[in-house]
Amino acid sequence: MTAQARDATSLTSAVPVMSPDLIRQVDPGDGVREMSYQEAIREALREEMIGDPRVFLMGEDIGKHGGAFGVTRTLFDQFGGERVRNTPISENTIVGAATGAALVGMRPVAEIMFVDFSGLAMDQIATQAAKIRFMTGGQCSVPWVLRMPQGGGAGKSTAAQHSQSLEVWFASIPGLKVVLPSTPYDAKGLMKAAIRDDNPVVFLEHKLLYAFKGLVPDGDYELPLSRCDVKRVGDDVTVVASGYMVWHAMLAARILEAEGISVEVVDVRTVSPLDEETIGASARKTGRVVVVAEACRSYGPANEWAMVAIERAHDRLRAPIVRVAGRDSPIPFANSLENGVWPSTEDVVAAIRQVVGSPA
Amino acid sequence: MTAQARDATSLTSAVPVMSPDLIRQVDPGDGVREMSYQEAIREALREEMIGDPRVFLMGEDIGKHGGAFGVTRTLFDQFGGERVRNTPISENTIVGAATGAALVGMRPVAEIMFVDFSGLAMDQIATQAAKIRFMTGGQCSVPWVLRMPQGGGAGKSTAAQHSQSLEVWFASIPGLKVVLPSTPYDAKGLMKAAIRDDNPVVFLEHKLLYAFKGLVPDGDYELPLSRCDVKRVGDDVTVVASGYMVWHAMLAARILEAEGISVEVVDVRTVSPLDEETIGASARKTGRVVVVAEACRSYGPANEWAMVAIERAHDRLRAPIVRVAGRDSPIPFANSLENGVWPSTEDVVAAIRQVVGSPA
Amino acid sequence: MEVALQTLLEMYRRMVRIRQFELAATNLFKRGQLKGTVHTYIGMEASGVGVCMALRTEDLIAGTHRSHGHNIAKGADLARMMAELMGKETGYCKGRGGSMHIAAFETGSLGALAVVASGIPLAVGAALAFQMRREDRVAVPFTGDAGSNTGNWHEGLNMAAAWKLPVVFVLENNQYGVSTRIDDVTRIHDLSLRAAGYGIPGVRVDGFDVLAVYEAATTAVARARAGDGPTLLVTESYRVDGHYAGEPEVYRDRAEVAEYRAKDPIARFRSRLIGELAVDILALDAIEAEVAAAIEAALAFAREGSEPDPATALDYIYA
Amino acid sequence: MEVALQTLLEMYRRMVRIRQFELAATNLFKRGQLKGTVHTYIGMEASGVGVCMALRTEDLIAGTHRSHGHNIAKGADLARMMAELMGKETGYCKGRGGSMHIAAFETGSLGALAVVASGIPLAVGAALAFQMRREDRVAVPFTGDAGSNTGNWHEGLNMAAAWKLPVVFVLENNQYGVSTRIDDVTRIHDLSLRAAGYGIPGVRVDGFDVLAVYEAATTAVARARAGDGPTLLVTESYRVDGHYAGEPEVYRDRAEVAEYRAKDPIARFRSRLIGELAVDILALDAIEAEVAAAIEAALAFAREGSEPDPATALDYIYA
Ligand SMILES: Cc1ncc(C[n+]2csc(CCOP(=O)(O)OP(=O)(O)O)c2C)c(N)n1
Ligand SMILES: Cc1ncc(C[n+]2csc(CCOP(=O)(O)OP(=O)(O)O)c2C)c(N)n1
Ligand SMILES: [Mg+2]
Ligand SMILES: [Mg+2]
Repeated sequence: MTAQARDATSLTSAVPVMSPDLIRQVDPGDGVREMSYQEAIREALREEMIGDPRVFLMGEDIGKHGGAFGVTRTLFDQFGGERVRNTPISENTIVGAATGAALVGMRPVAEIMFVDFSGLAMDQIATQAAKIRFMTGGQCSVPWVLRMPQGGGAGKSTAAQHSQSLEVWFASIPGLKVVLPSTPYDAKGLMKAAIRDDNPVVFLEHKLLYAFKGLVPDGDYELPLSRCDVKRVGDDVTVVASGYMVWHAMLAARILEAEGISVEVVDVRTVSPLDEETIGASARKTGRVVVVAEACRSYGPANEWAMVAIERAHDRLRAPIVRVAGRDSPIPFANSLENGVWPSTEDVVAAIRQVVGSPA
Repeated sequence: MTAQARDATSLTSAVPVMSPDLIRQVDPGDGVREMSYQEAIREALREEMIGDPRVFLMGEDIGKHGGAFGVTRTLFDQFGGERVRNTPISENTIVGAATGAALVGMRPVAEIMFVDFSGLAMDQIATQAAKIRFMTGGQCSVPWVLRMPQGGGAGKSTAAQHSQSLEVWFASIPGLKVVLPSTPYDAKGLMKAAIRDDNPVVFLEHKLLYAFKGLVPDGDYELPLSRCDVKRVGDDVTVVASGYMVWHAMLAARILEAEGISVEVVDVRTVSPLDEETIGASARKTGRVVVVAEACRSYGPANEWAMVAIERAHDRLRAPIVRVAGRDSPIPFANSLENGVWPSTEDVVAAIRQVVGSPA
Repeated sequence: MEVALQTLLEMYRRMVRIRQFELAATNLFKRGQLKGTVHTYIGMEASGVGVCMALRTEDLIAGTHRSHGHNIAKGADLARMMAELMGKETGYCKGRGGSMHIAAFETGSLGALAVVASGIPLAVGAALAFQMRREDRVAVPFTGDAGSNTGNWHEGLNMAAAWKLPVVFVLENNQYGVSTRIDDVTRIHDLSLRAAGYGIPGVRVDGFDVLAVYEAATTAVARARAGDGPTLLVTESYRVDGHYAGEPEVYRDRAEVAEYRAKDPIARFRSRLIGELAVDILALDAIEAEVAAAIEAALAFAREGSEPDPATALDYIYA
Repeated sequence: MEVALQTLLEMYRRMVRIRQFELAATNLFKRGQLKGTVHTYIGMEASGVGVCMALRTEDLIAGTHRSHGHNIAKGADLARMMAELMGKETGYCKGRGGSMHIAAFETGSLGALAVVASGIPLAVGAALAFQMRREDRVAVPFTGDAGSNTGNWHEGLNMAAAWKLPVVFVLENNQYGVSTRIDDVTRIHDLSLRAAGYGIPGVRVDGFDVLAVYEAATTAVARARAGDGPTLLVTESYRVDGHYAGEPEVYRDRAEVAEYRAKDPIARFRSRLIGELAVDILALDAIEAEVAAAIEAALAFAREGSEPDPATALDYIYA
């Protein structure tokens, strides 16, 4: 099941009808506020900067301007230009300088404005930062976070060089941790963990999620890197997804609930190193697996989740695994083409129906 | 089945006992010579340069020096420094300049000295060259070839920044073609096709194969890009592999022949776009699949081959697919560690035994 | 420098075409009739037009995220440009590219790439092809001030200089990269000084003065054609609009913007044409009317076109 | 510049240590006792030693593929260096790195990275940390002539200059990048001219003269410590060995090599020490003997060590 296969005129992928109560991770109450994914990231940055003088931010236009998506807005006013540092347009050097600062004990949070520009920085990300600790026999470590917005959709028409999902570039390189949160709660807790982690953490933020709201506790909490999160418990089929795709999965699950299909949703919120155990356990329980990723289908990240399910649950699988993924295409500008490029909720619904063997 | 799982002290991966007659693609005779993989590439470059004035080579030290592996040796003497052009150390610009020249009608063959340095050039490879044709609605095309040696093994100890297998970075980007030949015959025919192709073709050459010999016809022949090649016909199990791993697969097949296990070997010599049909057909025929890649296991290229086998042959699969892949680690320098980092023939043998259900 | 009347009028025409196009695009964008993003060239018209008027059709430019102006300066058709902004099949890029990737190959383009400075290597490679084929052509990549801090920029200037390629590197210093003043991310104020590091001439001109730009570009282009290698040409101007249409501009004073808006290169050229060069005011008014009509026609053409058929989604990925 | 006798002798010692280490390594490599590859620093000792003697232990260097010399100049232990070259657990990098990634953090290293110029951003980042923490420390990345054509190099100099970071960029012009003469890939001959593009001082010194390098480095380091920002320091030398041990050198005349070999920075320094500076010849002979013994001890130590235990294969991938 691929994006190609479905009616490209469907508008579902362009209309995020997801509401925050699809995913409820904390109960409302004292010390819990509703905030957006973007606010949650900002809050994590702010709290970590207050708590640890080693933490600082660097990236293009993250100062007064607040970054291309406003994530760092207000931080410049609070912390000043030394700790919220506008850089020249020098992606490889932004990352490399973060590495250098990290090697001498700082905890930089660097930003590349769009993940699409990481092609300029892959050397410092994958060939230097990921490997220095290993190559030097553990003489050093590289505790940085690299924030990069990725993904597309909703008719935004940011076209081929501002819309990609590239987690497979990073996840295929040992030595990096790769995070892709799907909710405000996860974003805050994972950002805190990422900053405190002693490894280089690639922190991917989905652009369409920035405005999504959810409940987030005040103050300090950390979520473990390298664990998947079961966002919904179910019995009949496991959907493994990450980032924005988790919302398609949750919505699909709700839709199919009415038909009596019980869907478990495993959120790969830490893409790498992968928590194989949680995926394996869920696959063993349900015996049916759908994997969903926004990235292009061929050689995409969802393949890994499928392989893990096979390796850990093959004797329990009752149906072949089905993948849902982006079209193998550069991202087009025109809405008529953009609409079909990414998976939609219907794609996920159809894939689930396929594995449970019920007709559409 | 992963490299980790086996006895890391095994030396098989370091000892290429493969002999040319393991793969026989042409019969000896007039107009057929034995030559190395490296010579075959050079012959293709030479013939294409003779036949087409638009073809030229650019890269670091490819002139008199002949490149890091001697592939272009003698070409400088024959064609001069204008068409065999030493560049500054400027990887992104080497690729981008090749794109610019290609856009105005040349057919550049650019070289990056080791695929590990492609991290510096991913922007021009994946974000520019791969997408320009699409982004401009077909106003142009980018007929270049980008040669990059990759891979490691045989106790060469080139360590973490000169040994990687990175095909997944390229294969996950639509718009690129990705080739990884396993034999001299394939290398020559695929190089000719790559140069004549109107798309950007990433041509990966396995360093350990440069010295491997095989029979190659004189003069002109082209092999299709985007087809897998069935290197060995068999009935019981399909091994899908590419590059150096094809030799492990062939050797494994020969070893298991004695036990009456008939192995089909599908060589993914064009990694992308993937010839799903051949993989699917072989999987349907044998009902058992092992996928083998040298790259790191997690989020590695072999996953795609496995997914295609599932999508195209799930109703015929009689055993879960098993993957064999490199260890999730930067490449270590010391032989004692390097030995275990890549798959060996024994790993492939063990994986085949696993899928056919026979005890080791 | 003696410039023919016809050339002067054509310069004026192209500048006005850019201005009117950008105003129309901004207007559409603000009314929600354009998707994506719009980076206008308003206030910088003299730079692109001065450079492109010094070029022939067969010379090539490489664009950026801010290339409506470059394309129009090089002679692109307004209707197909506008259709592209609207994502129509009738646009230059058949709706696949949009504002940030708009490029008219028929009028001499190597593409418009939105990754800052990534067009530099393309121009270097095209120039290499020209040199190898002994063609009398020049390649001209545009970048901004901020773009000159990228690795691509350095590698490209070095390679072109080493090989004496026919390139004119146009660095449009509009003083900002998004919100960041060039002076905050580069220690030198005169960016043309960088040419010394490559052994090529560095020239700095008033980017509000189309004739000054034209003259400097003509010299640089002649040098390139003569086989003497590249030039770095810095045009000093200002970005009077936000980085993109609707950008909040929290990083600068309105007074600063107003000061530079007053330097309007079109108004300035117009008074010079009328005052110093004795051009008939009616001729200029006629140009403005003609352009206004062309914009109307472009809008109509663009609206009329349809978006690409989803059945063609896989076209143009491979050749 | 007045230099204390003790300092002079330490310079001499470090240069001899580098030379002897490289000769021993080459010898091992040619006899097949080393895996991987060996890029020697022979003939360039004055550059690394002149620079590192101007540094304190807490100042940091960033290395390259050719960093045996840089490490020894900064004070690294010969035995752990040699053990690393042999891939032993007792090596600085526990056998994981080998010759191209050898780095002794305890003596002030940021790592040795084999991708040309990739150490530049590391040094810039470390210097940024020093500046933010108001630490009196300097970061010194080494690169070659060819390395100065990379995008990293430009981005790093620009960023450090813009922020006035305490960095001394040492560009070791040994005239070749592998087989390629710098003059064939760069139009300027005096690479220090590039400093003008960043608004920082560019200094060019004889890289065969350890005292000249030391003096220039001392000035640059003082400038950095004073908060006045980076300097580009070009040391002019030559690579007398092949690019790596055993490299065929088809691209240059033996006569050219012989001419430069005659400039041997150690022999030159020795005669100057004896002639001009009245150093006792016996003191120098003693140093040589001491180093020879240290090399023997290093070889023994390295041979004695064992390769990493395969059971530890997954160590150090994550912290
Ligand atoms: C490599 C890269 N980094 C960041 C961006 C995001 N971005 C788009 S335009 C821009 C500023 C460019 O400034 P300048 O080069 O001066 O051109 P101007 O916009 O002023 O015309 C930035 C940072 C990008 N497109 N590419
Ligand atoms: C980015 C990159 N490109 C190519 C190489 C291969 N390579 C290793 S050393 C070298 C030449 C470096 O020359 P230079 O910077 O002058 O240093 P030198 O070897 O002369 O000390 C090259 C091309 C590399 N390691 N990294
Ligand atoms: Mg600007
Ligand atoms: Mg050199």
